[in-house]
Amino acid sequence: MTGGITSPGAGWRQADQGPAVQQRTGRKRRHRGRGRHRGEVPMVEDVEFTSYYGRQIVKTPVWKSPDVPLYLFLGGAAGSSAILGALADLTDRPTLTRVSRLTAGAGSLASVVFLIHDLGRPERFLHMLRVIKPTSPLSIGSYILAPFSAAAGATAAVELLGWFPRLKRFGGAVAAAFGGPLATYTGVLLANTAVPSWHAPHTQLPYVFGGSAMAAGGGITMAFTPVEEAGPARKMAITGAVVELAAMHKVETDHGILSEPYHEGRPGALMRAAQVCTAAGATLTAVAGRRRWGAVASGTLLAAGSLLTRFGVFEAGIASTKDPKYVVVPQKERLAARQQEHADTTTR
Amino acid sequence: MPGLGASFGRGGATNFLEDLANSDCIVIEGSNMAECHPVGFQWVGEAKARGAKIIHIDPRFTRTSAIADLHVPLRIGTDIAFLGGLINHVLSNELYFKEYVVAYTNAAALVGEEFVDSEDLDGLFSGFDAENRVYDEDTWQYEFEEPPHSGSDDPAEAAEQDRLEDDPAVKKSDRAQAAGSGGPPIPAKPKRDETLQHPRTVFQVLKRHFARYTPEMVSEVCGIEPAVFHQVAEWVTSNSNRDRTTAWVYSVGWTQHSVGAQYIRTCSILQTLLGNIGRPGGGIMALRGHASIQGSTDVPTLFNLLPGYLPMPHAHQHHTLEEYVADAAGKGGFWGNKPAYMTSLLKAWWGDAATPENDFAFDYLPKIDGDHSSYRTIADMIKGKVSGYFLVGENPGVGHPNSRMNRFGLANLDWLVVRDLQMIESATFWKEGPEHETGELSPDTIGTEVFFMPAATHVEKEGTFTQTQRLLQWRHKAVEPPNDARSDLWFYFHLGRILRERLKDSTDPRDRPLLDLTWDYLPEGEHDEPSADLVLREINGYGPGGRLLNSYLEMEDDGSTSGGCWIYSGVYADGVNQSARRKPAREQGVVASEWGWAWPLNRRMLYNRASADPDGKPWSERKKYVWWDESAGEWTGVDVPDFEKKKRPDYVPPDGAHAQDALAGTDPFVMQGDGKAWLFAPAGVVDGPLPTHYEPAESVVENAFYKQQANPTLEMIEGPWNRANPTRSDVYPFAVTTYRLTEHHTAGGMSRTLPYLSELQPEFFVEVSPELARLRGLTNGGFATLVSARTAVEAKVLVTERVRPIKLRDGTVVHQIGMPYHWSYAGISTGDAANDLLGIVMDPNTHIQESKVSTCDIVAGRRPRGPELLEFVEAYRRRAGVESGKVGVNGRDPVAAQAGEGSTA
Amino acid sequence: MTISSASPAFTGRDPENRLFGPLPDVTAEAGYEEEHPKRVGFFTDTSVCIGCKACEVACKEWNTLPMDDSHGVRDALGLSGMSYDNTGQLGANSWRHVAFIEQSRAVDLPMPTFGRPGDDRAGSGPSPAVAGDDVSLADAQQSVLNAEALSEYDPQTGQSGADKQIRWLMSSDVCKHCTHAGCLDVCPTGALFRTEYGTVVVQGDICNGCGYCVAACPYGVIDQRKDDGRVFKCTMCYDRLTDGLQPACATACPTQSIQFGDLDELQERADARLATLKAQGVETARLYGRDENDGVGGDGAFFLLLDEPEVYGLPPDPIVTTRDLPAMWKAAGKAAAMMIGVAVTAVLGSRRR
Amino acid sequence: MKTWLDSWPVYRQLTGSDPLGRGKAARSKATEATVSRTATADRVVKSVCPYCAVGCAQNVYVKDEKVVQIEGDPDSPINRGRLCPKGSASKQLVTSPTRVTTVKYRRPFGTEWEDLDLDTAMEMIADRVLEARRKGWQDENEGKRVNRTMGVASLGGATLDNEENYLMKKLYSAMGAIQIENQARI
Repeated sequence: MTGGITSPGAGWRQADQGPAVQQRTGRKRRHRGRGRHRGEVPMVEDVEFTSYYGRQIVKTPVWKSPDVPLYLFLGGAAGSSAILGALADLTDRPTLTRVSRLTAGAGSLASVVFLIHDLGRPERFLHMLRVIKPTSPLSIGSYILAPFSAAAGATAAVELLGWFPRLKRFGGAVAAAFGGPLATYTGVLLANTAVPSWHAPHTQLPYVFGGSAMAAGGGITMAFTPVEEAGPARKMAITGAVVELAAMHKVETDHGILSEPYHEGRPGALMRAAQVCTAAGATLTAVAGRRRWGAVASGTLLAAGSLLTRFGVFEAGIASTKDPKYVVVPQKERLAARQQEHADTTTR
Repeated sequence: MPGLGASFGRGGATNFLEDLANSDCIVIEGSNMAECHPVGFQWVGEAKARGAKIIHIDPRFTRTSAIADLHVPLRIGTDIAFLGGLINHVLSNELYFKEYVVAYTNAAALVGEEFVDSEDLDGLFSGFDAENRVYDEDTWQYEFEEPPHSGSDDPAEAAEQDRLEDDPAVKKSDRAQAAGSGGPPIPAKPKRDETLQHPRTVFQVLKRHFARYTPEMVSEVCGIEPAVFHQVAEWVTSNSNRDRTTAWVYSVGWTQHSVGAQYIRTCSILQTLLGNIGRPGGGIMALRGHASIQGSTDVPTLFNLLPGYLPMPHAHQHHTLEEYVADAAGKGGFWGNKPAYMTSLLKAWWGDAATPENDFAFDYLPKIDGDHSSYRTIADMIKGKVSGYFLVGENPGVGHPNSRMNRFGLANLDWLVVRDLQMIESATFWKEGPEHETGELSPDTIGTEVFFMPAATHVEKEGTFTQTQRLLQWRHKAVEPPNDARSDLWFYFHLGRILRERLKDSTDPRDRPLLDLTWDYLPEGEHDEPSADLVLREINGYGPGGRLLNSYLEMEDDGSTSGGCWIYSGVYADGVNQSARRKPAREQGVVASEWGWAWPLNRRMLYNRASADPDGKPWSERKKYVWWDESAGEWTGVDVPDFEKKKRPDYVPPDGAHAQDALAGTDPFVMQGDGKAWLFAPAGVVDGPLPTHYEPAESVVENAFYKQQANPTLEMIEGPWNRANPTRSDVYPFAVTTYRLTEHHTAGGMSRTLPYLSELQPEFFVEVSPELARLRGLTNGGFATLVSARTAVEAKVLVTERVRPIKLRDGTVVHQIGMPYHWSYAGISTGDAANDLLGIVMDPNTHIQESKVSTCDIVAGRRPRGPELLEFVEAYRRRAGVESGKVGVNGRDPVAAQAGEGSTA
Repeated sequence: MTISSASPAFTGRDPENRLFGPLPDVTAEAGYEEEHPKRVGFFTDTSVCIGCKACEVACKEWNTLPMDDSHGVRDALGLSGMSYDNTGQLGANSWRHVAFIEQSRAVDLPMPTFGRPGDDRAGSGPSPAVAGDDVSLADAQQSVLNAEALSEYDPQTGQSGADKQIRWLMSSDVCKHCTHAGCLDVCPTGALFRTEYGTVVVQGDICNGCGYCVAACPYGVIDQRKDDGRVFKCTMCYDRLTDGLQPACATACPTQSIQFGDLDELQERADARLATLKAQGVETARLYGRDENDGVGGDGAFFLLLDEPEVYGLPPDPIVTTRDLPAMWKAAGKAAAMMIGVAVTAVLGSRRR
Repeated sequence: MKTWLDSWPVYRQLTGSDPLGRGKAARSKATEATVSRTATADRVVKSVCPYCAVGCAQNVYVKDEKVVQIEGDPDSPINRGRLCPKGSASKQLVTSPTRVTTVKYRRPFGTEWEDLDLDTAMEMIADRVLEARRKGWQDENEGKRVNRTMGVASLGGATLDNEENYLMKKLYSAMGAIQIENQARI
């Protein structure tokens, strides 16, 4: 109510009470950036602002949950499985190959289903291939998902039916080629938005998703493969989990106020659960991965951790759209910094 | 409107909207122009961009205030005190435009010796008849130069006429409004003292009358700090002189008061003293609220008027045509031609049946003998005195104050015809509404037969609207109305046709007026639509041989001409529908005279002779408008001169001159008997020759000026459904005002039914200050219940600093509540009806209700439902010592209903 | 020319500012030949806005949009409690949104002093030598500006009484038609496209409702209509433009708060208007979206505001997300390579049985 | 083949001036066929806004005998083509689906509306007017000649034309009805 306005000729205060149910965010906020930008960016001591009746500024994405988090998870798991499958095939690990191919195939088909289901006009899914736009991760993603799911799906089908063994290897290789991009492009998909807490960690999310994909893919294949053949899966799972945890840590700490949604509320709880699952899954893999029950348990934990990470990241972004401070505070800091910079150069 | 009519001779806005751009200062008072006339407001914006000062004087800070340079938050209902303060400031500091005042106003006229001012009678003028609550205007007269003219040479008859003028029945019949075009009649010209020193000059009377309206007094009454008052005074006076002009803009914020006409009078006095009338960027801009309000008084569907502001014949006064036109006989000014106007009207209506032998069928006209205005009629309905009612595009069940009483009226009719576009509340009152909830009305008890007749929209019929600056604009028909929808012209034409067919064999003399009526409008097309064009031609009038008249100056009193509305004569000049002209503005001059047609005679600015000095030269180069061209021997300028084109500025009327010949070359107010603007109104305003501050009928404050609390002549309607809140009652401690929003239109029939407007203001709400919200525990977005002696309504609350409590000098805090009145139960956007809360008290001049101010209580939460609501309101009445408001069946007075009064249907 | 080689999105080399920065001819960049019309836009001068919402209604009438409440819920009604704003936001059903902000401040200074009553400071205006015709009359009246009035001119502010100033800010918001439009960049179907007028429009026959644009708009303009599935936003009345008409909102606006025209001309007009206001002492006035060096390359619809952007619900420093896309693609590529690397290592590092 | 390929925007991207697919290449069939309702209207009719009294001139666009658009007339010196929200909504006023366009009749003590033929309704109203006129007729009141009826009253709104008001006043006066009022009083 008394939150001042930083305009020149101040002294204005908002005269109305605002709607009873909606609280205005006119709070003071101290910037606590501890990231690598510190030192480059002048500290802005107090950022005060008055919002428009506490209304959000950017729109909350209309992407549905669980469709989109599931798509992210399945795409990731399928992508990493496809890579694993192709390599296992080359190194002659038939069971691992088969499990990986089936995982990739099932995952890719399910992810396509979830993606289409999320569309407002599902019957127009093919419009995705109408243009090819490098500026649109979803366009590029479509050109990744389409060949991947075709190849992975066909390979899995052939695997099941036992036809055309040669084609199988080719299909598996094609799927593997698109598997990595499929798993990491989804990080770009989220980051290339105006959603504050997605955009801020835009170089980190691909690693989070890549790591998470390996943890999930490794975990799942490990759980369904005899332990003696599942060595690569375990290794990939553990490495993936470590990458996921490390990258996620940076996401959660590098971005000042924009890291906040990853700690708070429901997304915070999801993230904590994800970390517990992933860390426990990785540890258990190392400790008991060579036992059947251990492989199943740790594989499940890793998959769950990956899934929870996707939900957590998704919801943290959603949350960051709902409070205007996540839009205004960083932008005002940026402006102030630019003005400072300008002042510095002009006084020099 | 009488405020302007009595001051200047015509009831229309003196200037036009576009001319506001030429103002150096614009005061918007009693109007929320940016919200209610947004497109007209562009001209205020234009003036502001050119550097004009914009002042908004209004109890609420509105969208108009936001654009203004200064907002003056005066207490509701105190405009006369504020304007009176300005008048006093102007007079006592010699800031008036001296040459203008001496030459063009009645400042120099002497008032008769018997006149006693309200200053000396504690709020009353001389001549008050306490029993009938009316004034005898005799003592307000001028001291005449010569013995008064009279319609009759016989002194006895003149005395009789005089006596009749003072008959209360005549007074109650709204004579004042007849000053719409042509000032009130005066018998002769007054004596003058051009030095203005004689103590009985209007000027000195005025000075004494307003001496008490000091800045301190203004501060006490209006709640305005003296510094703000001085700021307004400074801006207004420094922008009113030879070189600069100030315009005043008002609307229903002034008219809807028990002293509404006097509000406008006060402004007229001020603007006249400042020399702002008849000059570019000056004047008084009356903003009408609806497409053709101006048209509806020019061609009136009003009980007391005939077209062109000719009065309806009065049973006590006008037995013959001769008696009817008698007051014009000795008269100067254009009213002197009243016989010609009236005879032409009678010829237009009854054609060949109107002959000199039968007094041009004057006796065919029904006569009035009292107040037959809308609210009286509603009261009569409840008493069962009215059988049938036509509602033609009107929704009194929402739009009229005390709409509850209006609904009771409808419930006691035999039959009702509603013509509208949508199913409005006034058509469904018999099955829905608050009284059905409380059990006071039910379909079982309502015998009213209702016909809903679908109407045509503005694009489905042709005809003219007269907008706020007296401009007639012809609308062409775009499409046919759907299904059974028909124009109102179709309805009345065919109703008349059927009635005439039914009666065609009648020998009853009372049917002659119907049978002799000229009623041939050549219906054509698949719906037999009568020709609006022929109606407009009839209004314009014909001369001998069926030639269309070019102007009312061609009208004769011998029956050789006809014309349905003399002031509109000329709309078909040269046989061309002038109102249909649409020459693009960019292809013509600043006045755009070739767009549509304005009455009178396409003059866009009235009294524009006053834009030149007495010698006929412009007051200044910057403000030149109309001037005397000596070489051409005529008046010229950017507009049509509102003056006889060839009358020299130095013309002095010879003795015994009549009509316009009696006006001098320096008399710009050509409709006035003396050609002058009236600072003091010796006639024409029934509640006093000068404006005086009275508190509203329902006020929370004592009148600080006089013992007389409210307008002594205000009109009331008694009945259980119209109980008044006692003045200064603790039970109803807050002042409340009603208004419109940009997003809606009046009673909502044309806006609450439309999605795009409904969503913009979706619910009924009231605006309160944070202080009042704290006092009563109201929350923004929550519900509140407002209670008056009439009923209680609930509304959502907007808490806003734009509404502010007024602190008076004695420490009293007056809380004010703002309440838009658009809502009711039907349509897309709904809510309780604000007008249910209001009672009906009226300005005695106009019979317009005081809906801009009343009192109420406000409490948090929703109102009681069902019969509990009645008990809730009744309990308030008991506490306030108000008579019971309980009603009998269909809203009838419980006692009277017992005695058998009321509808028998 | 291939897409990838032409694409700064992948390479990060963007000398022609196709992703970010000033772009003098955005229309040509979108593939329209030399002969294309000039880029058009809106200049919304909020200092003369009276909050009438004619723009909202005219827009809905022309584009036949559904009724909705202040949260964008279709066919719903309800008082928002936010001053006179019951529209709430821009969205799929509201392409113009008038914001209402009520502010007040105490005035502790005494009222401005003024001259003695009767002082006549007027009459100093130059009189044109020849003043007989209409034009010179208008000129004469226009030429004498009230200098004092101009110095105290403060739009949308009314001194209310002696003690308090109330300011009621009103501003008609609309799609910004950015030079670098996030919605358009991310649209995977080409439903969003840049027109020959330089505006950004959704093609209803193409949109498949993927919703990406909704998340990509830094202003929160575009939104999905739930029951329809597709997204909608201001088209700057593309159809009307093809008939040589102005957009419906600008046509209706009673006070010319919304001005439509060639963007370069509007920018000039806005600069002049700002200079006038600044000269009159309106320190809070600023242009928003006018600067081609801002995060979106300047807006096709820009504003003159009287307070900080966020007070109106606008982002203070929006940046098109695509600016960072090359970095993102790079990261994604590296992360994908990392996955291969990890997998290869894992496979090779595991003993075969 | 060329045409078929050309209808695929990716092909246009690869071959045309819009490689990023953000403009010309992305145009759809519907976009190419865009046409303004104002351009296809059969006629434009000059009218005046029916809401407040400013008197804004309107252009009414008609297509197939339906109103397809109403907007301000830029030629008018008063509104210069501009309209307020109500004026801008006047197409909706005309084309509103909730508009009642057939006669509705409620009989005394009835509980529902009934349908009625327009001609029948006119005849019934004429019957009632004559009866009410007779019932409320006064040759004299308080000894003065008045020749009027108090049985019929009327209240008009201010969107009545001058011509309509004129005919109303003329007919009512001829039938002797005097309680004739208008919104102008309110």
